[in-house]
Amino acid sequence: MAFFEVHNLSRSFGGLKAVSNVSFTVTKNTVKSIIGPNGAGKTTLFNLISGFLPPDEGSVTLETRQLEDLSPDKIAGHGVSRTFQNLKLFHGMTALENVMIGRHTHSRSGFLSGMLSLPWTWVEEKAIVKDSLEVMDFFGIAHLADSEATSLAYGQQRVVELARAMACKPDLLLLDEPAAGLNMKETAEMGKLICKIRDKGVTVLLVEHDMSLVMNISDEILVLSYGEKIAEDSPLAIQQDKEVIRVYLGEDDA
Amino acid sequence: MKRLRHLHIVYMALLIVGIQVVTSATDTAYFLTQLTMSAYYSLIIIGLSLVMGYAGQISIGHAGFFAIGGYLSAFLTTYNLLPYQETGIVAFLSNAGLLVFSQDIYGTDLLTVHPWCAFISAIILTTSIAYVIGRPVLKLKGHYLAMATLGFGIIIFRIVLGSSYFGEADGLSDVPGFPLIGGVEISGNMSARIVNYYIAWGLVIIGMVLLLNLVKSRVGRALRSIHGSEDAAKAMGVDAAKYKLHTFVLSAVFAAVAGVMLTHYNGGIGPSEASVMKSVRYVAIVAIGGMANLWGALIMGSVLNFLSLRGYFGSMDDAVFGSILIIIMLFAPQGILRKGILKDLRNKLTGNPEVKQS
Amino acid sequence: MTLELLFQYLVAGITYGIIYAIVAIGFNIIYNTTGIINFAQGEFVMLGGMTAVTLNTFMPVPLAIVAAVLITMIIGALIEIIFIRWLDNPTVLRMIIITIGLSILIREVALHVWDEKVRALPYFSGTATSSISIKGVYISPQVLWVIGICTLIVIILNFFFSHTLLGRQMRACSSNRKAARLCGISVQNMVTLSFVLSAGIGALAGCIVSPITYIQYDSGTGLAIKGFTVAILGGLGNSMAAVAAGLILGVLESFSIWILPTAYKDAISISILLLILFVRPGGLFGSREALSLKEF
Amino acid sequence: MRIARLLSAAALTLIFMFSLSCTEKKEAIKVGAILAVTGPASFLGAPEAKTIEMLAADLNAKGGINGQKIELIIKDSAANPEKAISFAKQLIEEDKVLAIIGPSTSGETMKIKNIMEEAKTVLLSCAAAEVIVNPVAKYVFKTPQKDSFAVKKIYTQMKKMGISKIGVVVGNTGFGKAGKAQLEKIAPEFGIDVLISEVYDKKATDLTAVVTKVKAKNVQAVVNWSIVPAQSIIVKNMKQIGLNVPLFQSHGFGNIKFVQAAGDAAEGIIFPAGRLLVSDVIPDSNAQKPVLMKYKKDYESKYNEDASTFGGHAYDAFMIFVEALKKSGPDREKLRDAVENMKGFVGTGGIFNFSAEDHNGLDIEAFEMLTVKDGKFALLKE
Repeated sequence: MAFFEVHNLSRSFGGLKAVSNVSFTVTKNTVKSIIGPNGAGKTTLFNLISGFLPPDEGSVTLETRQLEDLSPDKIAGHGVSRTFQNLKLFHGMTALENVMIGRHTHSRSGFLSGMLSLPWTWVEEKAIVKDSLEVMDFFGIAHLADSEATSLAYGQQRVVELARAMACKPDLLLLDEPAAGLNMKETAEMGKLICKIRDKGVTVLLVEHDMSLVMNISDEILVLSYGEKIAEDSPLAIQQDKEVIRVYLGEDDA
Repeated sequence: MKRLRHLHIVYMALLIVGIQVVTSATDTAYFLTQLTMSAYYSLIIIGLSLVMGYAGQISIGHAGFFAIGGYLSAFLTTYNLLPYQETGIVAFLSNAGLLVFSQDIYGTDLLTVHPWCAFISAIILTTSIAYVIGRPVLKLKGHYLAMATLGFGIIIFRIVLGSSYFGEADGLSDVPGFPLIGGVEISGNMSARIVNYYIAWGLVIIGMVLLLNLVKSRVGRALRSIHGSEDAAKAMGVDAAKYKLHTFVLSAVFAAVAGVMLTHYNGGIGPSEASVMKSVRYVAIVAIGGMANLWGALIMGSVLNFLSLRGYFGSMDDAVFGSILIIIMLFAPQGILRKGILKDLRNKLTGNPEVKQS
Repeated sequence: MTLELLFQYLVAGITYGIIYAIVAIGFNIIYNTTGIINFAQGEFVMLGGMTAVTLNTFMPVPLAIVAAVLITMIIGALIEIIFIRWLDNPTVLRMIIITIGLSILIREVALHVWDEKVRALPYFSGTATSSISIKGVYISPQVLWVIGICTLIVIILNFFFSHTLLGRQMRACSSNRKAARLCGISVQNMVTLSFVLSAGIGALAGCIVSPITYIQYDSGTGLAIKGFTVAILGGLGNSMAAVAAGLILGVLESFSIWILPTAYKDAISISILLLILFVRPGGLFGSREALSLKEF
Repeated sequence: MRIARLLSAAALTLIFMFSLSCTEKKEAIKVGAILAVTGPASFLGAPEAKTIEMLAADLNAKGGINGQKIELIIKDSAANPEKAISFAKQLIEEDKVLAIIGPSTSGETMKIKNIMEEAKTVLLSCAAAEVIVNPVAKYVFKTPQKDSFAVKKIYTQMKKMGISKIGVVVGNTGFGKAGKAQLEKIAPEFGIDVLISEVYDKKATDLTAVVTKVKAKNVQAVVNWSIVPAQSIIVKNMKQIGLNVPLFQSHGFGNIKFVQAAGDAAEGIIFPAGRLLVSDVIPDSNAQKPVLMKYKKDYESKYNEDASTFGGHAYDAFMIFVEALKKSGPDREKLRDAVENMKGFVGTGGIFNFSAEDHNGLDIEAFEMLTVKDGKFALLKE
């Protein structure tokens, strides 16, 4: 059985089929990219996987766990973490606090213990800070810990969001256009970071427009067009695929 | 952080003691009466501050929870069960020691529920209602949420105003004192004023410590993250619906405790405590103190309620609250008790563009 | 229960309902151009009624009503210009609190300008007791006035929004503010206009219902809550749905009295609202999809 | 640190306020009043406050009592019990008032009853409910006539008219609540059946549905126990739906403007009332006539609005206080005794004869049965 499997996933809005009958698998410890023209249904697919939209039909399986009927927070609890296309950092919180939220699923202090400030929560809190700083260090942003997250430079915010998602210690990481808005140098950095993440043993599912990034780091590529899967292969093979060139590269000369 | 947090509590305790000493020394201890009452109102307000500031939810129905607590406790401790003394359930309760015999000032014999028992019932009822109401209500957003909470408040108001058990327009009177350990009780007797002042503010300190701890804890962080970006919080595994609900229930319990205690202190409760205007007033005070600012809410809650109860606003009471509400929301939507307020105002006056505000 | 009684309740319900609907339409006009729920809407109704009664002491009723409506419209415009116009992208919470504050303030000002006494305009035709009897069902002529004028308002508004340039411009603001601005529509003026319009409608409602219901400095709050209930019930922003929802609520309230003590009338209508909100968060006639598209 | 600074600022403000309130004047006799001048019961509190302000000013202009001026401290409770409690304590302890007039509503009065007893200070309530003086609390008095007398007057009249099946409708105020209780309690004594009793919102704007419900019960008469505007709306709605049975109103009825506004609808309404409303038609021989005429004239010329029964309650409370004070001097205990032993005091509500058992002091003769005739109040002809 595959590490992560999407089977026959469909979702329509009104009459429009945003995602129709998409199936694919991801092998553990690889980077898989999803590409396709604007409006192909990539973000919808991400929202279906991460539980922000309920699918009309189909299934999503991570190892043995069925995810398709769960709410986003439950899915996160099962080891699927994600970032957002247009940054969603928590305003009014420092970068460190943002990353600390990533440790949420791995800690358990609740209302009562929090209000009473029970001693074991202090230990837990210390551990959360330590773990978060470690993750930030891993991404080279430990020095930004006490800055307010939303006032950082755009590129830095992207990395903070990445760190936050990684603090969850996910099995599967969904990255929604992590290079959007980054310059070439920052994009290259981002590519390195993603490889570093994969090397840590995390499986990555990536939606991205930047072809150089996609071709560089992907182990496999899935191509969507009008909600349907039209190809799924290695980067080299995809570059040669006639159908892909026709619907994607040929029409979208960005 | 931690030491600082507790240092503030120590300052507050010193201030509380200081006021008592000064007033007693200058023979103005009567000020403590209104300070005690405003302490209980502050308890609701810090609870509401948690809901509005940290969970980002508006509630224009919090007076309803105060009224549920106050009215249920008042009803149970004044409703005379003597005629039903022989019936099964009353006899059972009586044997279980949950009822008390007493006499009112005219010498009539009364058999009523013990205040502690009434208190616990009130808290249980409030918690259940807050859960049942909160679950669907908190799914709503914006104006719909405002309307739903407002509607809840009106329903409670109508029930206490319409039901003869709750005294209709007259409310309930002759509520006995609330016995604590060692013969001390919460009551409006002038002789017990200083003790009651300390009880009330003691409760506020406890409430404040609990909430400050909560805000700094994992839960507080999760709440702020929901406020910051609900989607991202969910993606990080924060069960936003649950956290909102629990916060709502927690603040309802704060309101109910305040309701029960103030009712015992005042010796009665009337429908005005459940009115929409009261709920609006609580929202106003939280807004003035600064939404996510427990200290601001506490200070504004005690000062404004104190002034109002003293009658300093005369017939302009509501008008004062209305004006403050508008002025604060227009010029300082983050509240006035916070860092950088002066700078912001200066910027406003000199026409500098506003620095990013949420 | 006889058929006559049934119809008598129905007439009472329609009277309530149409009054609620007209207040709800006031809410919707402002909501559509701004996304704001103006909690002070009920105060426009009160101001209209109170001003007309005062003016009526030295001018005939029709003139007093016209003048009162105009005065209230000016007040509506002033409120928008002073309190709303210059706010830069305020949050919903902030707007709710500001308009609640306005509502309190207007009410208190009214208390000190006038006093706590109850006022009313004279009946437009006939006297307080005259009634038209149709097969044992009695209807006051003023009720016919109310129904007639309210229907007229709805028709005129419909025409205004769908067939006049100004109306279309206002609608454009509601569907897409940015696009409207790009087309050269002054969004800010449209917002002011929406306040003027809804103040005028509120004031007119205040004038025509005052002979039946009387008017007092704090009449606005109750009406606003009912109007708001109806607006939400119909789905915010949908005026025709508001009329339908108003009638439904009015009739339900009226029949609830038949079964339950009147003291709980408001509690019942609001419980109905809450239940409907829980099942259909977008209101009776609003769609879920539309709700999710609205930005909060 | 910021919070520490704020807290200390708050402390300074408080201390400043304490020192302000410490500088108080002496000499004048202080009397407090807790009235619902604004808020939902302002129809009671506003005329009450105006009345006692007028009386106190008059009294002081004439040199006060025994050479001492009266200092009147009016607190607006807006009908909030918690404020009434706060104000009562304030007035008693800080202002050290000799007595308190008010509150306007029964709910507030009941809340501060125990406080007055504890502080041994006289309360002259302007609220109607009988529970205020029954059972008797040592320091608590009230001036409005008892509801039970009003009810008995109405039922006596009904017996004369041969009415035995009635419907009762009341507003959801303390006044309406008390009236409903008495109407239901006393009905059996007179052999009257209350077929239906309904409570409606005091702010109700249209009562058609309520009267329709009553009509369905085939009653012979309707009793309405409420305040403005509902008491006028009900008149119109009854006629509008063709419920043509006699309408009895409470003693809270009696704003002539609404009678005029209601036009023919008001014709024939029967209601018990103190004599204030018909002061110009009662015979000159009546002992109350000069008092009523003077109060009415003074009030109407000063405030340019009709005098009401409610203002009359405050008039009685204030004048009873003055009368007792003349005898007792400024001493709370003696003042209480003076009020309790007062006999034959002529007020607007009737002739007060207080005793240790009766802290209201009025009897059923305080009421006249009135009716509306040609748009005016008139004594009901036997």
